[in-house]
Amino acid sequence: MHKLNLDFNKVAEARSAAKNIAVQTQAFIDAHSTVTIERTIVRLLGVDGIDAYERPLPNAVVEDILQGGGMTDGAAYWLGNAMYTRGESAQTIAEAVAEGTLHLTALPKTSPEKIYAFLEPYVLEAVERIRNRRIEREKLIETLGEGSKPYLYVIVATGNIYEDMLQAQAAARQGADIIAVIRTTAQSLLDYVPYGATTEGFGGTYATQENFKLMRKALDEVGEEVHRYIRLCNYCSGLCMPEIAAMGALERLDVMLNDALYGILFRDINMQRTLVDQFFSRVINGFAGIIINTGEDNYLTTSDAIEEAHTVLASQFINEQFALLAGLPPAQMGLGHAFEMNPDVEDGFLMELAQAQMAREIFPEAPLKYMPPTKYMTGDIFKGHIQDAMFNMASIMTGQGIQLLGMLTEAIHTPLLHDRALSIANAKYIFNNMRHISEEIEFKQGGRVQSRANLVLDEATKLLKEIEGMGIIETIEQGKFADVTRKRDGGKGLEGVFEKSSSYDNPFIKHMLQTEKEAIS
Amino acid sequence: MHKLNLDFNKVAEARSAAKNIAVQTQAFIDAHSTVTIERTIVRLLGVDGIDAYERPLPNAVVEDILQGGGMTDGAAYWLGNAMYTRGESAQTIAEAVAEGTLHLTALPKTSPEKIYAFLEPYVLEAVERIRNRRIEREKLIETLGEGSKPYLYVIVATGNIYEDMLQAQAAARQGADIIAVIRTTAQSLLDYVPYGATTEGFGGTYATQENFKLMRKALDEVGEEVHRYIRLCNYCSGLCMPEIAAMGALERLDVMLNDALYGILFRDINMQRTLVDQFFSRVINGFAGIIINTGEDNYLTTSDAIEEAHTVLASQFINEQFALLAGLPPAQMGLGHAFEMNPDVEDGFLMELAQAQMAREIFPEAPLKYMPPTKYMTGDIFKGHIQDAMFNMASIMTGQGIQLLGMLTEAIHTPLLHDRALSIANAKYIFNNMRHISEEIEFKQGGRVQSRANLVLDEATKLLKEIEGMGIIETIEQGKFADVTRKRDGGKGLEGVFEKSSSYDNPFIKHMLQTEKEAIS
Amino acid sequence: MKTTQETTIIKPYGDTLNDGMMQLSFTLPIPISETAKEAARQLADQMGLDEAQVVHASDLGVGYTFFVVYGRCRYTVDVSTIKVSKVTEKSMTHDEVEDYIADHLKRTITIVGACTGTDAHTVGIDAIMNMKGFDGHYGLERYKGINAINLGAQVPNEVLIAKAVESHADAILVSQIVTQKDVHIPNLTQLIELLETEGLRDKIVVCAGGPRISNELAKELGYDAGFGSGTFAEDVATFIVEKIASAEGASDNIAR
Amino acid sequence: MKTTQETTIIKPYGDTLNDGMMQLSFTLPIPISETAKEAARQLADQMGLDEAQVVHASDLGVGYTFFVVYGRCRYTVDVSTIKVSKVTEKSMTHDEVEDYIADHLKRTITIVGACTGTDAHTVGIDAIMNMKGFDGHYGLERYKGINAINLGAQVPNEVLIAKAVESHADAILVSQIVTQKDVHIPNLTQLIELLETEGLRDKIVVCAGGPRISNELAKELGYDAGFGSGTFAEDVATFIVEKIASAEGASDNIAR
Ligand code: B12
Ligand code: B12
Ligand SMILES: Cc1ncc(COP(=O)(O)O)c(C=O)c1O
Ligand SMILES: Cc1ncc(COP(=O)(O)O)c(C=O)c1O
Repeated sequence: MHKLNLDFNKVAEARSAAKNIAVQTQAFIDAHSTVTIERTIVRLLGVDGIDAYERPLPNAVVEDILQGGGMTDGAAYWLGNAMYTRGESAQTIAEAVAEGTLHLTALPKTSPEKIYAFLEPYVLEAVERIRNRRIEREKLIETLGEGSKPYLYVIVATGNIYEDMLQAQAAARQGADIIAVIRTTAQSLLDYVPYGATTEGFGGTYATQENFKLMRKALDEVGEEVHRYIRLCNYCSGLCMPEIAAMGALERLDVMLNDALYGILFRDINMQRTLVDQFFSRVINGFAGIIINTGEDNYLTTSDAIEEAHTVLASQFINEQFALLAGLPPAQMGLGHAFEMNPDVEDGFLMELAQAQMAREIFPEAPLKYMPPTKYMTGDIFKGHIQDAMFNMASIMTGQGIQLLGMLTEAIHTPLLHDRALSIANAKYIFNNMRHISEEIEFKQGGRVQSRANLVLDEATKLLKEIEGMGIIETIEQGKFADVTRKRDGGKGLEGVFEKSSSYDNPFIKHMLQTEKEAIS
Repeated sequence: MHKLNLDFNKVAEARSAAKNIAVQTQAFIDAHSTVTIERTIVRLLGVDGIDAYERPLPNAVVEDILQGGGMTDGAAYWLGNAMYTRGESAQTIAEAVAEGTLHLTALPKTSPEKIYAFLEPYVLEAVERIRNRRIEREKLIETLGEGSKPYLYVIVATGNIYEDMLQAQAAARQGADIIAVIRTTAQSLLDYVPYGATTEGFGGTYATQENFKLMRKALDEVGEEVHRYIRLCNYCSGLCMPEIAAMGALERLDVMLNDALYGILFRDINMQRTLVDQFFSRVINGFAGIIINTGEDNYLTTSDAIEEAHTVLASQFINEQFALLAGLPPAQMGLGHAFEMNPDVEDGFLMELAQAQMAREIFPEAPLKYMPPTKYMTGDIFKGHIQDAMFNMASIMTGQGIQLLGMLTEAIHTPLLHDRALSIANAKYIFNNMRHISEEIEFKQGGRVQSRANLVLDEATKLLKEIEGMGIIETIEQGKFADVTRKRDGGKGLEGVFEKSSSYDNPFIKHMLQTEKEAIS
Repeated sequence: MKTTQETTIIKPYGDTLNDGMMQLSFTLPIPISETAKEAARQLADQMGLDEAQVVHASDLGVGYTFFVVYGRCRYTVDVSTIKVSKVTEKSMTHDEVEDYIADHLKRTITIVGACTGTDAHTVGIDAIMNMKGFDGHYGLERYKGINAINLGAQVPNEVLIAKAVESHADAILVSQIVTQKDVHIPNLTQLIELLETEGLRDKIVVCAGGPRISNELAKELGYDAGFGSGTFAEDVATFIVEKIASAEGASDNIAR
Repeated sequence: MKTTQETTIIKPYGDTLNDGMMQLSFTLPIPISETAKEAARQLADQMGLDEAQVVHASDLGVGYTFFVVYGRCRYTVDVSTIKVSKVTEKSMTHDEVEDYIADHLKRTITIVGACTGTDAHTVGIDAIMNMKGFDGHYGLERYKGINAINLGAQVPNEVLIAKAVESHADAILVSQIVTQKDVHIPNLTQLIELLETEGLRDKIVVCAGGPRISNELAKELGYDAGFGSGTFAEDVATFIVEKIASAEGASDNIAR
């Protein structure tokens, strides 16, 4: 496994700097909550559905608390207080709130201790439901089996959940192991989660709980047929990270794109908001046995893969530490990186090998998510198909975990049915025909590959130490990642962040974080 | 360079067996000549053109000698005798013979010593012309430069020399280093070489001296423009091996497909005929600085690449020895092999790497000719393009010399203009993006790749020893190569073989063979 | 689950039913330019592609340009009206063919095959005729009741006919792989003409095969049937034995 | 050397002039079968391909079939009749644009740009507007005489217009990269409608760009020009300064 002659003292240094960075940030995170975290709590306590204006009931509940000035005490308290006071279910209360016939902060207040004790069975019920979905997954994998690594990961992106289901089943029959339903372009900026089955997205399909359910069913069906558990992936990035994590946990999703840095840099989401959101979303993902995918690959769509390779590695270290703090074990860390080397560079493939192998050696347990060429793809679909083949070769040569398949039509349109089939055939051919190549090849001592890896590690370590000094927020303000600059108070969603009161409690965290720690100890 | 941990004692054993095989056969070769060898001598002495029935004059001359019963003394003697007697040029005499107004064997005979002495200046003039073409090539390469290895080799095959020229110039501008003009399907069975510029071949274009000249000019032109010497390739296999070698030497061709075994197995040409022909053709090719390409790759179009890999290696050893006996140095031995592994085989690529690397290590100076996937190509052009990419990757990983580019439409039609462009782009991308990979990777001690190579070497050595025992002729009679059985007296062209008389001389051999030996010592 | 297809009238599918998506690639003999791209687009338009997009254009080095185009096809096909001429309804298995010969023909039949003209591709005809067969399907040589004679490659039509006559063949199999510039057409035609001249055409079953040979083409050229890629020995064997049986049903053994 | 093209009427080229060779690939929503292959062939035939050959068919797993087809196109294009609407005859260089502004406009012009609607692809608009530019061509920010304001991604049309008004912009640049299901069309249309409602349309040069934006499309939607893949800052700068100059030629600075 150790082929690069990496300096593992340097790796330890880098990791320790990243840990300090995460721990510093965690202090801020622990002191705050956000509207979507509160909506998540409301959801987990049993609220679902929309009102007459298509507003999700969790939004209605949280807006009511906001308007009543009670936000800092948290939604669990106010909703619990109402349930306790009125002896009604969370859902009934939420419906009344949405109709405007009930204002949560106007009800007589019972002490937080009593309320949280009262809520405990409801909390445990939700926790149990999620645990059961996790166990269900484990059993299915045991009986059905699963594809060999690297898993073949493809996207469906028709905008229509029913077309998506057709495409997804086709892909599974063709050999895909993971189906990701891409979200419609606008969704990550919505401060609510749409409801029901949907058919009108652009460049993707709305992430809704009903869509999750429909797709889960379609994949379970086809999984039975092809005798492989087919994993389902969606996105909990954007303004609703934890809510989507909860929905995914309840509908047995298996993989979630989940990265605050991505939202900050590529969606201009406020950094305070999304760092706080990320923590609870990772707690849920961790507990639900969901593999997260981080977004470092995206950096190379705007920055150069040779110049900025070290920022990818540095970000992976940081994401690892944030994940560990949220109780998410290494086996669920699909750290991202990407094959975005300019195809015209001499020996570019060797640099790519170095990067991929380095990630493999530094994060040995992580199911690394390897992203395909996108930036240098053109309308020349024939060349594009070869670029994707080179990407597949790099992956099998370095033992990656999750292979997000490239499409020959990347520069043209979201994948057509047969584009996906051609991609799967491309990967299957190469993975099978070179199956054990990573066991067979070694890299020359001090050669180009080894030197490149050590250089990138060096630069990443330097960068991490710099960040350790100034903190993640200033680092982003200075544009160190992806050539993108974002301000502490800029971007979308800051208005949804608030400080917790002294009696605030998120009753789910202790169960999920703790159990997870048990699970991995 | 030595990555396979090959048993070089075994290599030496195999090589010595092959040498014995070649030397045994050479005794037979030295005792015989053929009609095409005689026609070659006639050509080199200055005869060209066709008669009123489109019969080439060299054929007219040799037929006349045959009918006159003088064949065993050789055409040099009879033509020289006529020139000496009549004081006319070879061409004038040949024209008279063709018209039927002169019969060479009817002329008064002067002693062979006198005739050969008389011919010496004519012989030297021809030898000089060829030497000059060689020097010309060397100078052009020096001034223009050439592509880096592996050379990109593409075929043109329109059937029309003028379309071929367009396609060839396009290919050179796209990046090709070698242009092979494929011959029309029927030509290898013709016992004469057609004349003049031609426009009506099927699946290829006639090899004629005029076509050679036209294409040479087209490539020299485009070579100036792209600042790369563009090599020209044709075929001296079939019933006219040495004649085509001579024409190629005179028109500065650079590469010639040239392999008796190919003709025997795949064209059902009589083995005695073509083994004898091969010798003189290789003497000419060697002297002219022409790289030969042998046809072992073809074996795998009818036999299995896993089962029969050792027959390819064994045949390469034999071809090497035949070439050395004809004075052709290793640097001109484009020994053939092919990427014909079934793409559905797990780890097939590793076996292919083993084979390609093994050839590289055993024949370190040879510009190995690596043939693309053909047998497992299908109408799925997208998959085909990836198969070709894998082939290119195997080549750059093992340092091959000449890369015959695969076409995505291999299973459909001879290459279209853009098929070739896509192939060249495929190879250029991979060769550049992985340029130094063969310097970077090593193979695991005792791993799959090393074991496979040693196994194949082992089997090849065994086979060579068997052949050493029974001789090449019986080996072919038993169908040991390419699953094809051919009989000693079967196939086409046996009637053109004759035993030399005691005074027979081929006056070119001593000059060409000798000079070559000087050149390489 | 599946978006079902209620009608028999279909269009290409990209990611939505009837979106018509299609990919084209081709070269135009004009230098790369905006005009060239527009020419490519207009060509696609004439071919019935709506919203044709030239997504790639590259110079081929001789003033010609290669294009990749996507667009939405306007045309539809009504599947219910399609008739494909199948050679046989369903091929028998190896065993069934042998039983059929034993039961219906009650004699050994002789089949002579070759790859004719200048064509040297024997793998196809070998796959059909030799013992070993192809992809796990034995060749005709292995069939009880069949005497299979494979003459190999580059066989002149005259030689093939001579052999058929000499061996009293019931059927002739011709393989043609090289089809560039339609080189196979005159060669296939000549065989039929020779057979007709010698009055043999009606007495022998004659089949052609190869990757570019369709049943339609073969029939047009006067053959009894044509067999394309992926044919196995049993396919052609089924056709031959049934054909002989139906002919012999009328007069006993007219194939002599 | 080159087989010259005497006529302006052209056809696709495979390996011989006017052979018409073309490659197609597409999916039909029917299960793989001989009928499906014939349907694919008939479709190609309707599209004007002679001798259409279905060289590949594969099952996509949901009763649909993918095809690769080759054939010879019957249609021709007469190149001499093709008119491509070029945005400008020839783009000026960076220096020339700066000189042009100094000589003809004699003031600093303001250009506001954004990637609008839900589109978050900034790389294209950044390539045009930011200092750094693209492929060695500096962006508008670097131009003397141009005040370039890049609002970035996901900018609502209302915000873009407000900024244009606030900064007295001479020109607006809109980038649209996501075009799936034509999501860009309503968004591009709305911008023009808003500008018209506010009486600003005639006072500002408005350009659109993106890999699927053509000049034709942009004009159809009411823009002054559209710019596709491979555009550089100088291309759009040339258009803008010439447009402003010609407008200002009539009445002084109507762009205010
Ligand atoms: C192997 C091969 C060779 C070998 C042949 C060895 C041999 N002993 O057969 C060698 C290397 C010698 C060779 C040489 C040439 N080849 Co070649 N060759 C091929 C290749 C790679 C595979 C063909 C094959 O074996 N297929 C496998 C068999 C099992 O399939 P099949 O032939 O289709 O047969 C099946 C069916 O069609 C059917 N069938 C076939 N015949 C018959 C007959 C009957 C009666 C029936 C019922 C069924 C039947 O049943 C078979 C089993 O299912 C193809 C490319 C490709 N991948 O297809 C090129 C190809 C056929 N060759 C081609 C050419 C041009 C040549 C040359 C002419 C090139 C040259 N100028 O030097 C030479 C000369 C050959 C000649 N004179 O004919 C072209 C033909 C182009 C065209 N469409 O016209 C091809 C397509 C390659 C290309 N793209 O250029 N070739
Ligand atoms: C980089 C990239 C991203 C990055 C964007 C980062 C960033 N800050 O810009 C990230 C990873 C964030 C991203 C996300 C998504 N992307 Co994206 N992305 C790409 C990618 C790989 C390259 C685009 C690019 O940067 N091109 C380079 C620039 C320089 O070229 P350009 O944009 O064409 O610009 C040039 C010209 O067009 C012109 N130009 C452009 N605008 C303007 C404006 C004016 C006024 C002028 C004069 C000229 C001009 O000048 C520029 C320079 O020459 C393409 C695929 C590809 N290879 O093209 C997909 C692609 C554009 N993305 C796509 C999609 C669907 C998405 C998502 C919606 C997927 C999802 N559902 O999650 C998301 C969401 C984005 C959103 N809300 O808009 C699709 C769009 C499909 C379609 N045709 O509708 C593509 C084609 C990929 C695919 N095949 O699916 N993406
Ligand atoms: C981590 C992460 N989250 C989310 C997304 C998807 O973007 P959106 O926010 O538009 O759903 C991506 C990009 O593919 C990503 O890498
Ligand atoms: C050694 C050799 N000679 C000749 C040929 C060409 O065949 P033909 O004899 O038809 O010209 C080949 C096949 O490509 C070959 O490998």
